[in-house]
Amino acid sequence: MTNNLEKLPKDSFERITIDSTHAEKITKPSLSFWQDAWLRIRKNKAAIISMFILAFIVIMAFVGPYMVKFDPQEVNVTHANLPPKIPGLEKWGIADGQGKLGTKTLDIYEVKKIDEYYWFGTDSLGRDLFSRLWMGTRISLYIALVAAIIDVFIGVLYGGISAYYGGRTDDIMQRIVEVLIGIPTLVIVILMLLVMEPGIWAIIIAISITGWIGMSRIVRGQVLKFKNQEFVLAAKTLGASDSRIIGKHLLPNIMAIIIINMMFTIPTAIFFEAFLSFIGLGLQAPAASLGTLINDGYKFLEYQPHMLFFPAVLISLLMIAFNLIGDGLRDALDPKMKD
Amino acid sequence: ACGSKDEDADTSKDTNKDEDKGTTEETAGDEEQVLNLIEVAEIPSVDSSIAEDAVGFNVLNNVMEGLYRLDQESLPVPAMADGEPEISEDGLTYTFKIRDAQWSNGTPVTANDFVYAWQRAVDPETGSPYGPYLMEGMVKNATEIGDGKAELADLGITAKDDKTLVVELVRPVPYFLSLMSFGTFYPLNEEFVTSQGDKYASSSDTMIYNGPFALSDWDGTGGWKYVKNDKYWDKDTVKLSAINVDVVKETSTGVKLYDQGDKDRVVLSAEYAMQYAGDPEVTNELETSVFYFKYNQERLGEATPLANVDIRKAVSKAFNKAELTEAVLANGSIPADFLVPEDFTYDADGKDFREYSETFLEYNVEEAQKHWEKGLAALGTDTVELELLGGDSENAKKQQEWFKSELERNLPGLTVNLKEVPFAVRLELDETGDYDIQSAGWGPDFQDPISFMELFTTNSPQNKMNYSNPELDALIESTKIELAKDPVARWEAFAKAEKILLEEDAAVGPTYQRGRMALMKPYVKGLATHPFGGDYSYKWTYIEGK
Amino acid sequence: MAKKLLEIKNLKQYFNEGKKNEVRAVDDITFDIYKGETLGLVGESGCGKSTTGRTIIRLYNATGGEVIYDGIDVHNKKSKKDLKMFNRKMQMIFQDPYASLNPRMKVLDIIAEGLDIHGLVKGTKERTARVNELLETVGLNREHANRYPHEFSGGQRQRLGIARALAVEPEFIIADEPISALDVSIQAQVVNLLKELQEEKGLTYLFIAHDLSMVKYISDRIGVMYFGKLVEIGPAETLYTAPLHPYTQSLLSAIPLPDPNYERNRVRKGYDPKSHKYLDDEEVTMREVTPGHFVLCSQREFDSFKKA
Amino acid sequence: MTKYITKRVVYMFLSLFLIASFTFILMKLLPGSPLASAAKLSVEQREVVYEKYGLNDPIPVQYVRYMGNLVQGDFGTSFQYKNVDVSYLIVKKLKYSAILGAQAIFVGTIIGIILGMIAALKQNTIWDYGSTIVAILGISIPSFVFAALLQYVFAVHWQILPVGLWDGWTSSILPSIALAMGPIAIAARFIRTEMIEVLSSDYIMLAKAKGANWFEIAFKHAFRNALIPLVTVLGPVAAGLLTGSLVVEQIFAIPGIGEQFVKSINSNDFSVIMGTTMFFSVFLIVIILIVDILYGIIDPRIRLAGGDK
Amino acid sequence: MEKVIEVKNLELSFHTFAGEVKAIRGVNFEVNKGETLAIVGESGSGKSVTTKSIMRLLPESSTEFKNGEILFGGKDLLKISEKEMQKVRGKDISMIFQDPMTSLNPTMPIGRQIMEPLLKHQKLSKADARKKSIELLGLVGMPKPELRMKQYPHQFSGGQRQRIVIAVALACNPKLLIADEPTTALDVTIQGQILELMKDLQQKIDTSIIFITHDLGVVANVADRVAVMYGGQIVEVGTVDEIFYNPQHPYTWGLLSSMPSLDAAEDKLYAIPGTPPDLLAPPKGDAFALRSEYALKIDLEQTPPMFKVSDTHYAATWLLHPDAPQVDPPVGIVERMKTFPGSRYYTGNAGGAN
Ligand SMILES: Nc1ncnc2c1ncn2[C@@H]1O[C@H](COP(=O)(O)OP(=O)(O)OP(=O)(O)O)[C@@H](O)[C@H]1O
Ligand SMILES: Nc1ncnc2c1ncn2[C@@H]1O[C@H](COP(=O)(O)OP(=O)(O)OP(=O)(O)O)[C@@H](O)[C@H]1O
Ligand SMILES: [Mg+2]
Ligand SMILES: [Mg+2]
Repeated sequence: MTNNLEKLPKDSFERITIDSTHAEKITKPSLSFWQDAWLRIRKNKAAIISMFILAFIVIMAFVGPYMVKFDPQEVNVTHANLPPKIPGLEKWGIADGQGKLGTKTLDIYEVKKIDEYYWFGTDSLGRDLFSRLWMGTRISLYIALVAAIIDVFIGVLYGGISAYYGGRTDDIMQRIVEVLIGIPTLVIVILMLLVMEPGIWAIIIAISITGWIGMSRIVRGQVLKFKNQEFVLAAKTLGASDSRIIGKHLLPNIMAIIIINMMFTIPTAIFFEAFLSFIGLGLQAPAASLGTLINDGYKFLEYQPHMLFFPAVLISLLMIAFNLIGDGLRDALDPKMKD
Repeated sequence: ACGSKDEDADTSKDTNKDEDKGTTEETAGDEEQVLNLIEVAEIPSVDSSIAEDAVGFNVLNNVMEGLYRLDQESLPVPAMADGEPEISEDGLTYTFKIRDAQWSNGTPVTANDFVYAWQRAVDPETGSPYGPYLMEGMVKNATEIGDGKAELADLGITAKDDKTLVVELVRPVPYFLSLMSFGTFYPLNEEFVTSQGDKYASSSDTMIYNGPFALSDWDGTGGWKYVKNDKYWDKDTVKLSAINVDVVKETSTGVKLYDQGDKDRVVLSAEYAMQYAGDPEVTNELETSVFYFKYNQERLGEATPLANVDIRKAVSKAFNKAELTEAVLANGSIPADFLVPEDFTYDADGKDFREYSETFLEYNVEEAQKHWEKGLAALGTDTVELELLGGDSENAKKQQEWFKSELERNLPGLTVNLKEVPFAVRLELDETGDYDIQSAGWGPDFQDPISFMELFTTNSPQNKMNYSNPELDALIESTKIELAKDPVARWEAFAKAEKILLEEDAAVGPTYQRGRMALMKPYVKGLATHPFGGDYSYKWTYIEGK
Repeated sequence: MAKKLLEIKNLKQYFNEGKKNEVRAVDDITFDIYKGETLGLVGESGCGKSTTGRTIIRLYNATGGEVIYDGIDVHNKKSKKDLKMFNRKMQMIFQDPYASLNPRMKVLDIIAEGLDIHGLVKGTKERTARVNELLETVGLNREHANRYPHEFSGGQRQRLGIARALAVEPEFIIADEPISALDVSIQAQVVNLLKELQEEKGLTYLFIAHDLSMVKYISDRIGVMYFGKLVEIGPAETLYTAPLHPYTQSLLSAIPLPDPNYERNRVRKGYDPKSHKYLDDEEVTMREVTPGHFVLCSQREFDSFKKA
Repeated sequence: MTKYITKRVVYMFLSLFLIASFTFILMKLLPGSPLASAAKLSVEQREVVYEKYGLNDPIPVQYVRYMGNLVQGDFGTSFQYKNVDVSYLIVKKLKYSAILGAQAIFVGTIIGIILGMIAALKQNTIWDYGSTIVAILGISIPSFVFAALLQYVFAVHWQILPVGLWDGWTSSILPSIALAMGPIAIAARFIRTEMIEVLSSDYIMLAKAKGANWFEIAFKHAFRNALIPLVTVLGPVAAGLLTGSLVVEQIFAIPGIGEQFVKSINSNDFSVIMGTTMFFSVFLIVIILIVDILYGIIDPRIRLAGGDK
Repeated sequence: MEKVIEVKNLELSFHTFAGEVKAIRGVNFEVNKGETLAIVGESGSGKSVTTKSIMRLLPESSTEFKNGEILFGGKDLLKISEKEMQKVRGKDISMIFQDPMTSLNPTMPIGRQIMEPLLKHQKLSKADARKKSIELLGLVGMPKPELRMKQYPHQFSGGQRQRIVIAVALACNPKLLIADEPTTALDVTIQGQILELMKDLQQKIDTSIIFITHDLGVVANVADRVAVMYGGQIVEVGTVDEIFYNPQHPYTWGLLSSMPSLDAAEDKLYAIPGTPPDLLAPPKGDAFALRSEYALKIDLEQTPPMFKVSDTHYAATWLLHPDAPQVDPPVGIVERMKTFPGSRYYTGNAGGAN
């Protein structure tokens, strides 16, 4: 390197003083934690697409049933087991009302002389599956919410307390969990049948009995990891109470893993609801949920695949969206991912 | 038993024969006589004193034999009995001669085997569910033994000698001989049974058989096999050398196994019945189970709207039974406008009981609505909410949802709440009378209208719906004593009772008589089905044209 | 001499006591801290420095011994109120500036935590005002209050930790390697701040580090730990100029200096605990060689120190 | 170590005792009778039969008697299958379930791990999304749907595998695959998360600096370190799978314990319910214990820390 | 002198959620055979990124090489394939990481970790690799090496672990050894031992070393030449004596002034005010100007070029421009300069470089 520089104006070399506090400035704009997280998640394309999908599903869950002229609960056995038929698409050879009857494939609508279009077909009682699907989605979303809340309120709290206090408390609490998973759920659920009206409360209580155990185990592991971190010790030296430490220091830090784990709880809860409905404790017939629709549908796989196809696709979409949002959220909330 | 059924079977046979001929010509004649079947449940017990369910009785029917056996037409014919018994004047004493027959281990079947079996069945120590149930109030001293007031030896059955058996009854029982084909009354070889102790009938090796087949490859759970019993007295009639049975609970799996030729017969559930409706391999069988609504008139101490007879009538008439059987059940069931089923009991001339009686509570929306308005007026309301209690099987649910929709459509102001629970829970709710309407059914244990007509007498364990009509009680009582020996008058009394129960009181609302639709390979011939006891006899079955 | 603020008597902290993997992290150490002074504590990594600090502040329950603060045994406190009072008087600054701040809390809330717990302020306005004041004390500005810890550099974070400790107006601060994880120029920032605060507020420090040059700069007295034991303690100057215990000597000989000429000629002294050649019946205890200068030694060694 | 295991075993018996007690009591509260024909019988007739089975005794008496027998290893005889020993029944049916479960866990974990690895190594690429979606399908669609699908495709359409029934190993392929979907999902998700974490650690960087290729990095270095959380969650899942799955067994007509258990509850066969519950609980608790011991084998640091974790 | 590696005009950025981090903004240096180049600079100045880019260890997805080349043995390391790179890593160039606690795989016995590069690059048989590993462990001063081969990292102390990492790095007698803060996490006694060890080994196998640290004491101990980094650039480079006794850049002054001296009892330590520049939006001109007492107007406008001080000594500060005003460095620095013959404060006294 040489000192061969073009002449610079003399006055460039005047000395200046710089306020040193100026140097403490952080140039980034001040954002709240959530604003920050939002900025990050916005860059995650998969999460954003998932949010749109989720929003679409949620909206459809409310308006879907009213988009067709059929009542989701109205039985019309002469229209039973119709394959999907959608105006416009039928020319393309999909959703054209073709279905299997024994070994033959033919246009069932024609055979039965039906003029209406059932977009997603009908079930074995002739109920319109399009409106049932969205009605079911509404209920399943509701169950998902309930399961999530229970997960958080019971699972997180239980796991948190067990790990935080450790020692004997932990021993006892973990034994209780062992006992709880040991007792067959079905027995408990049947007993509940005797004392409870079927319905949403029964579902909530049934999920509350064991639905949270997975979460509590995960949370316990995480709290064990975090409880000796220095920032927790710091709070302790300040005299922070246990509830303060758990609520303000531990929980916010294990949020990510809670979110991930919730993604496992939700489908489990959705199918648990279907199971409850099956034995009569869940929703009252003729209400439907994604779980019950799938339960009903898988038996007809060969002849009426549409009965399984639509709810299965929907629940998968729902879960994929949930998970990708969860992944996005996790990345966004992770301090390590910050520059 | 019934003409229509046979016709169906025949036509299907014919059409298939033509198709199959070409391919099977060479092997025709000496086909392997092996049948492959599916059962929907495992065998709980084949101890004839302990057995209590359909599978158990079906197996017993094929591996054991009582004094009588149901033939291909489901008529009782002498089996272990050597010819017709001698019946005393008062109809209370039966003297049977025992045929020369052997157990599968070679010991002869004797009158003592029956005495032992009956005593064992009625002995409280045995814990037999059917022994006391069937014998009490029929066989001499059975009730007293149950109450601990008599010795086992006092039971009204004695072996005069090895080949002579005397049975004493407390009342004349018109259907006694058909009852002798029922599992609980089969003989048991005392020596063998006691030598096995607790292990008796816990596997195919701890039993001996006197029926057309012997059980094999059965260790208490899972599938099993029947093999031809070479010691059977009528072994020449038996053509099958073996029957393989596997337990398959999913119909869809059963159908797939059938389609692939692994199985020769599969019973179809509604959805498959619909798919296979026109299939030549489908067989239709009418069962003797009847389903009905039980109307609870007083729920937990409070009168329900169903205490009003018009409401009951309205509900009973407000649903389209034909649609139910054709579109919802679609398995060969028929609408039931009666309680005692069709194709179940016949008089001496072969006339069905249904010809003695009428039909009641037919589907009729107009009438239903008239009753409904009348009932509502009497109750002083225009909305009624009723709970419909039913089972939680796929099929039951579908029906209930259809009922709800149908009833609510036809009876303005009615709301039906469905409650679908497992069987045990339903029984519990039935027991405590905690329901409004219950979807229930009954399958008979013996071939007589009384097995149905007795259900809703005031003290019947099946009543549990706070219904009581002394007139009905009296009529039923009379058929047991005064009319016992007059078949015609007796059946007329049943017909009258049925009219009271259904038409006057509408105490229950019949829905349908169950049918069974099965796929069966055309080369399976001579399978006999029965209205009670064991569902099938394989004694006459053979393979031809495979 | 000034008044004793803290007396540590025969403090012991064993982990997994009685098990095969028992660790005697702190093994019977005794020393005093005087009001207004800085006691430096040095020693090799893992020798029990942090454990000593943490046990003093009751993050661990001592296996044995006493910690007497202002005449009261800290480990015998019972009532919640007493404990809270004690938590206010004694505070700690942690080793790792990254791990010791909750990444999901705003600076405002981190610093105000002590205020909230002890109810030292009323209303949000006063709370914010006090936090701003504290931020300025540690050389940051009010604009930083709404930030999250990850937005700060290591030195700034360590200052946040200090502000948090100062919030409850403690008398005594345990600084557990507050500078080890920082680079030189930032180390200087933090050390300067601690010194200023000490002058302003008359604070007392227990300053834990393994770097003798910084410790010597900040401390009045220095204690040297080796394997759970205190091996030497004395005035900073004395310890530096006339180290007696061979481990202290080894430590001193290893301090790197930013002077290539010196480094080229440095001779390092090793330390082997076996070199003491203690006999079985010899009693090895702390003995005062010159006033205020204690060494862990046997009588034989003590005599030779005296002679020298 | 032995001390730790002894402690855990003592706890296990405590837990088992509690499970047995609660289950017993709850079961006694269950409606219905273990006798199928009970509904047909009159009250007096029922009394007679109940007497024989000791069902008329007060519940505490029945409880003490049952627990007494249990301690002696006597699970009693089944009510559904008269004269069949519960332990015999369970062992026989468990065999099928355990074979399916073990295969499912084995195959599922391996596939899941591979998916998770791919996702982690190719984070935020199409590979990652693909494997994530496969994993999510595994948890969002119940195994019985896969079962029906597999049966249709492989047994009916292509006819290369049996439709159902237990007839040797080939019969176990489809149900095992159906059951494996859950473990695949779990393994894939957890391995992905953990691998991402591990891959950013210093020792992986060092391995790279040593010139290791991606395969060595993924399998020699990262894998073992990413295994712990998976082992934690997979433990109970394994216990669940080994002890049977109702619907899948039913679809493939496999006489497993899962299906048996539900049937026992529905028919109130309490000795079988109790027996199965006990078996399941022992399985579960032992697996949790094994998981804890596995920690130490996977990660030698934990071994040293012993019970203090 | 033979150049082992030459980094030319290296410029690279990371793409993060927050935006583009311009971590390296034009770095030039070379290392000669057998010498030790120390890179100093504060946290975040780009020391590690520079060395990791030599090893190509930066995350592929987020790293963008904008410019420059890294010449090693005639090849540009930035252009060769990943396969070829794997042959270079561990064999020709090896690396020691900052934290001995985390840089060993906790679930693998250390023996295997040392053997790995031997098996891979030298194609030794297992037995030979084992023998060589034991030898290496002995070389780095591990007592009873055979016994310790089977142990796991957690069974070693921090110092011992760092020795193992060094053994790994030396396994294939690399031409270049990069040590990224190898002693920062260790206490002084152990740090001393490790430094001695590295120097010993360097003499035995004649490797070149890039030694990264922010501890000037360590630099003084190990380095032949020193490069000072600030804000993603090298701001001063020279022989160890030039940097310690004749520093030219205000940042180097600041660094040297912050160290407390053991003999003199200062009242207050010198601390460089402020924080390092935000590399998301690097300041215009001289990155250090905002924190410097010696800032010139031009510092805020134009990045200073490297001014030559001597053949071996260059510094990037406008203060070296002929038009710049003469400034007096802090007292401590002047004190140092007095001992250096080439300096304008040289007093000719003894104690300088000889
Ligand atoms: N919770 C614990 N359980 C078991 N051992 C522990 C625990 N905490 C610390 N130790 C052990 O106690 C010893 C002293 O640890 P301590 O953290 O006090 O060392 P230190 O002097 O602060 O070291 P450093 O300079 O690395 O911070 C170490 O051997 C450590 O492994
Ligand atoms: N993978 C990455 N993604 C984004 N930014 C990174 C990444 N790695 C390093 N950086 C940024 O590049 C800059 C230089 O980092 P580098 O690690 O080289 O600093 P350093 O000089 O080694 O500091 P230290 O002394 O703390 O190790 C820092 O601002 C850092 O945040
Ligand atoms: Mg420490
Ligand atoms: Mg670095």
